[in-house]
Amino acid sequence: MLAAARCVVYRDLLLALRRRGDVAVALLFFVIVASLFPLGIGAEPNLLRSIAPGVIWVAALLSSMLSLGRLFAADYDDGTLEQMLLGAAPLGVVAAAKAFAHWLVAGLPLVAIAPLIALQYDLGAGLWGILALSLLVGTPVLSLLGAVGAALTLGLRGGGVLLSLLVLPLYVPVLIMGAGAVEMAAAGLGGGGQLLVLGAMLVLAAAFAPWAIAAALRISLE
Amino acid sequence: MLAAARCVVYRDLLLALRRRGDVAVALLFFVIVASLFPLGIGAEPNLLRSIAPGVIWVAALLSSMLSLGRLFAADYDDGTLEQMLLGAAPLGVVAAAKAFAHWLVAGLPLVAIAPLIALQYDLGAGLWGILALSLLVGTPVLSLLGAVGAALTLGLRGGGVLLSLLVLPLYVPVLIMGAGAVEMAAAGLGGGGQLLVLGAMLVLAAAFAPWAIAAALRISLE
Amino acid sequence: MLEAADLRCERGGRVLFERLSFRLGAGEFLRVSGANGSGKTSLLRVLCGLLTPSRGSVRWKGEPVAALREEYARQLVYLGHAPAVKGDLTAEENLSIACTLAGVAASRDAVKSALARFALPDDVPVRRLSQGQRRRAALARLALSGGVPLWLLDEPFAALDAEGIERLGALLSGHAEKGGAIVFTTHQDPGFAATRTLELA
Amino acid sequence: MLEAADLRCERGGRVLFERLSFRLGAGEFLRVSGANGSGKTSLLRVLCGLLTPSRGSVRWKGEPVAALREEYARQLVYLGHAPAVKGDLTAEENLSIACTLAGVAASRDAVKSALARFALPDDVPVRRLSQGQRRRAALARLALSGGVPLWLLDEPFAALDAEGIERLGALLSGHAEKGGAIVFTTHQDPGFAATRTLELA
Amino acid sequence: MKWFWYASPQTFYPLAGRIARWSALGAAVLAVCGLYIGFFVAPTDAQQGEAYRIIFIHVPAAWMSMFIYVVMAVWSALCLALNTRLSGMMAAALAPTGALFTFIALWTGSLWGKPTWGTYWVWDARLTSELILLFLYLGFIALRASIDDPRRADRAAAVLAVVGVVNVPIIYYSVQWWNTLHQGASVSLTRAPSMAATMLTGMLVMALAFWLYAIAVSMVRVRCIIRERGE
Ligand code: HEM
Ligand SMILES: Nc1ncnc2c1ncn2[C@@H]1O[C@H](COP(=O)(O)OP(=O)(O)OP(=O)(O)O)[C@@H](O)[C@H]1O
Ligand SMILES: Nc1ncnc2c1ncn2[C@@H]1O[C@H](COP(=O)(O)OP(=O)(O)OP(=O)(O)O)[C@@H](O)[C@H]1O
Ligand SMILES: [Mg+2]
Ligand SMILES: [Mg+2]
Repeated sequence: MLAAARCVVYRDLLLALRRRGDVAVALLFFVIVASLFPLGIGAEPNLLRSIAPGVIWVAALLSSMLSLGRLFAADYDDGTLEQMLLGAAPLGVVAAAKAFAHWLVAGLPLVAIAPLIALQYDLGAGLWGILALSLLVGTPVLSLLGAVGAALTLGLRGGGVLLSLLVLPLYVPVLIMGAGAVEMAAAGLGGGGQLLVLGAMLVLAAAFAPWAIAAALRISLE
Repeated sequence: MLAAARCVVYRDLLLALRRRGDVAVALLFFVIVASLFPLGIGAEPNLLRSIAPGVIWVAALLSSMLSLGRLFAADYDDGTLEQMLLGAAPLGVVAAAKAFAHWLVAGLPLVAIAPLIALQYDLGAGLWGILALSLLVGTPVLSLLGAVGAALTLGLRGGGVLLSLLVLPLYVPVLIMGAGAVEMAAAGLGGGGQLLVLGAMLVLAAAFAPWAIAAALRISLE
Repeated sequence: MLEAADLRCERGGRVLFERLSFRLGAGEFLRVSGANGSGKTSLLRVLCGLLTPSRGSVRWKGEPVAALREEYARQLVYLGHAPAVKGDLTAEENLSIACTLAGVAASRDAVKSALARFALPDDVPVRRLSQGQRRRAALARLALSGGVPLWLLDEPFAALDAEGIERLGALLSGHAEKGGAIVFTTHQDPGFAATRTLELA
Repeated sequence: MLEAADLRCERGGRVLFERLSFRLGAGEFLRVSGANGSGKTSLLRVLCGLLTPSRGSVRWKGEPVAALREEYARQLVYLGHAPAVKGDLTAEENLSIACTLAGVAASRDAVKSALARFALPDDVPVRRLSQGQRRRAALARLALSGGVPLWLLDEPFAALDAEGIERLGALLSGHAEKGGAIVFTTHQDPGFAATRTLELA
Repeated sequence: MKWFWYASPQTFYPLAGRIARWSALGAAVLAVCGLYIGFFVAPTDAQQGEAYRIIFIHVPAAWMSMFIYVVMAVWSALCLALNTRLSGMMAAALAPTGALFTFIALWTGSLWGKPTWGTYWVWDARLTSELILLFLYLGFIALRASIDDPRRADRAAAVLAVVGVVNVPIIYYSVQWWNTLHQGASVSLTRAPSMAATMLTGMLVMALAFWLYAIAVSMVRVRCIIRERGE
């Protein structure tokens, strides 16, 4: 069972590496979105500083959402998903492994690059830590919830929109808590409360989402 | 020749309609991105009003860029693109038709919905017109330039990132002019100059991009 | 070993087959034949549990497969129309990953020799292979699945050249001799006698 | 009509064929055969101009096809491994769009009768059809391309049942009799005599 | 058990018809009473003048929008756990009504916002979360609509409804967690109500009318669904 999970993670990382870009695409998208704003809005430092946590979190959320479409689609089209369903390990384990691989490719790099973006927006140095921390705890939740949506919309007409329509309401609490933590910290109020809520969300999502994903995959492959 | 162009536009619209969502995906994405920002940034009306033109234009640009990936990819995978290359009409005509269909699906709806978003951000009523106008002239340029990038990155490893990397620098002038027009108008300075520049960009893109797309497609299909 | 009892399958509002029952013992071949769209693929998917029949049930050693789940999955290999092969990975990577997921132990050497058996290069990404070679990359899994009793193969001979057909035929006969059970569909004459044929109308 | 002069094709660093020359006149069949990965598909793509040969040239009525472009394209039908059929559209929509793009006039009735000839339902999205029916949806274009002289077909018989093979065979013979030229590849025995066979090593 | 007897669509069909008829009648009577109290009995508000009367529609609709989602999620959980046909149909029948109430709450709220806050829309936590509730309903409906096979549609949508239910408490408590422009809860079981008794009566009567309306409409809809599927 563990062997299967490790194998799925390894495979997905290998594929992402082969398609080279795929590792970078989420990252690049994140950087691009975050950098476009100053171009569209103008360069007033105070304005930028006050919108920074929101912009950075929205960019992270979008970049995570965009790579969801391909999370199961390629495996569905070429029959690999059928094989996973007929595999030796329970589908929930495979589902968790795939969500984890998605996070490694689409979530973790954002955490690493976030301080750089914070620098662009001239966020105070003390805030880098809390920004990175909020992303570290929040992005796995995005991957897990997103995978549920991706599994539900597999092979459907209008998969793309449907996916955003389904996933977005689920993402909003994460966004509010994540951006809220940074804003609170910026206002000198700590932000630990929001981080705790994020942590609780992560625990809940990690416990239940894999089974929801598995159920959704079974329904979609019927 | 015209029959072929009409047929391509009809086909792409039909496909978008069948996949139902696809018509709505760009639109929904646009609305979602625009609505996420207040959630992340906070609800202060003055702040929101001052970033509105930038946010709306960045959202339009992203939503146009995202649908580019699929502009040629599906046709490439299932062999339809080969057939278009072997078709009776010059490839440039087909390319122009595809870019036009992309705009109809991914650009035009944004123009229509923009006033609603402007309302949410409490932009003054006089600005709706110029916002919609700037989008009307700007989004076709995005579709044309984007199609060149999509054709060049067809079937490449890491197509996704590459596409954004190639397309983004081309998009930035459109973004600056588009958002600039609205900001100028908001400051009571007209914004007609920016619109004229956008118009010139559109004429140039419409004249040259189709042939660039055709050349890129030939190279990618080799 | 495998038993289908009173199966009925409906797709897109049309009944594909009804009151279909058969038993398959160790060492037996079942060839499913029929015109395009007659329901061969659907039958195979029902047999491996990917599709729920609208009536009847499939049993494995007496127990309904719906209840067995992973246990049943470990007893079978299903190769469908879709090759389940990643274009970006090499044939070797594809094969060893497929084996791990299926719970079949496969050493590196075993993988290499399975590929050699199908005359496949092991270091080229599959997307650079020809149609028939891609098909071979999927089939190579069979060479490592000797220990898995039930093989369900959907048009295994498609896209193969004469020599490939021969090799695959030898592999299938070998499996049946060792007591495996095989269900396959084909439009081409496989060139060796199936124990039984099931004709779908 | 079609002439290949001293063709050489290299792919993935390997020379697939060299010094390949032939002429094909009106009413002639050329069957290209060879093992998996021997370069049949590559040859067909060279012939229709999708792949540039590393040496030599292809001529149509004496002129190199590279110079003719759309003019040459209007004279040929190429059906490759990829079916060029959209899963979301019905067979009818697919066919009429393919004809318009190819510059072949096809009335609604002609389209319907072409589909009937391949026993295809015309109002179901192609993704809901079986493998063989999807293949038929691609082949139906041939029934409307009687006026196009050159047909290049890559494994047209794959996935078809016996009756489908027969219908397609009749269509091909009919085209050759009316003076068309056909190049096709196949692993299966087509059941009718090709005028000539080209064996790739 | 009587419950399992009614869990089969055929037997539920006539019962649903009877429930629909009586609830429709009740809803009509209560709505007339509620509107009468709201528009003629309740006094004009000292600060807001007549505009505040929107409350008689707005608040019950907002309550219903959340409540219906929870009920829908419960049916969906039943559908997944027991695989009964009726529960999927019930969830499907409730969704459009829930979406309607959400829309009404948003619509009346923003109409009310213009005179009181001076704008149709602010990105306040309560308003935004209500908008998200609308998206949840739309997602549920859209997911069902894009799956052709009704059984598959039921179960896929059920997974979504169950996952989405975590949002409801967030909407409900949003006013407490963030200090917002929007009014906090003024009706609670533990404290004495902070509004005039006639206003409260009017609101409760309207809420009851909406309740019965929701029941009637979803029963009619579930009958349609049963007929559509030829059960
Ligand atoms: C689009 C805008 C609005 C939305 C989405 C909205 C949403 C809601 C919701 C969900 C509730 C139920 C809360 C609960 O039961 O605790 C509610 C209650 C209420 N709303 Fe709004 N509202 C909006 C605008 C307004 C405005 C402009 C006012 C008045 C100034 C207002 C006054 C109230 C009041 C008094 C309640 C009752 C609170 C209670 O007694 O529990 N709302 N609204
Ligand atoms: N896109 C590609 N890039 C590089 N090499 C390729 C590519 N496609 C095919 N090849 C190589 O070219 C050779 C010939 O491929 P081709 O598809 O022409 O074979 P084929 O004769 O049609 O085989 P089959 O009977 O399997 O269809 C193969 O050995 C393959 O490795
Ligand atoms: N996903 C689907 N949804 C609805 N109907 C389908 C689907 N797939 C296949 N069908 C229908 O089921 C019937 C049987 O399909 P199936 O794939 O089982 O045929 P087959 O015997 O394998 O044919 P072939 O020889 O062409 O592979 C077809 O007529 C088709 O219309
Ligand atoms: Mg089949
Ligand atoms: Mg080939």
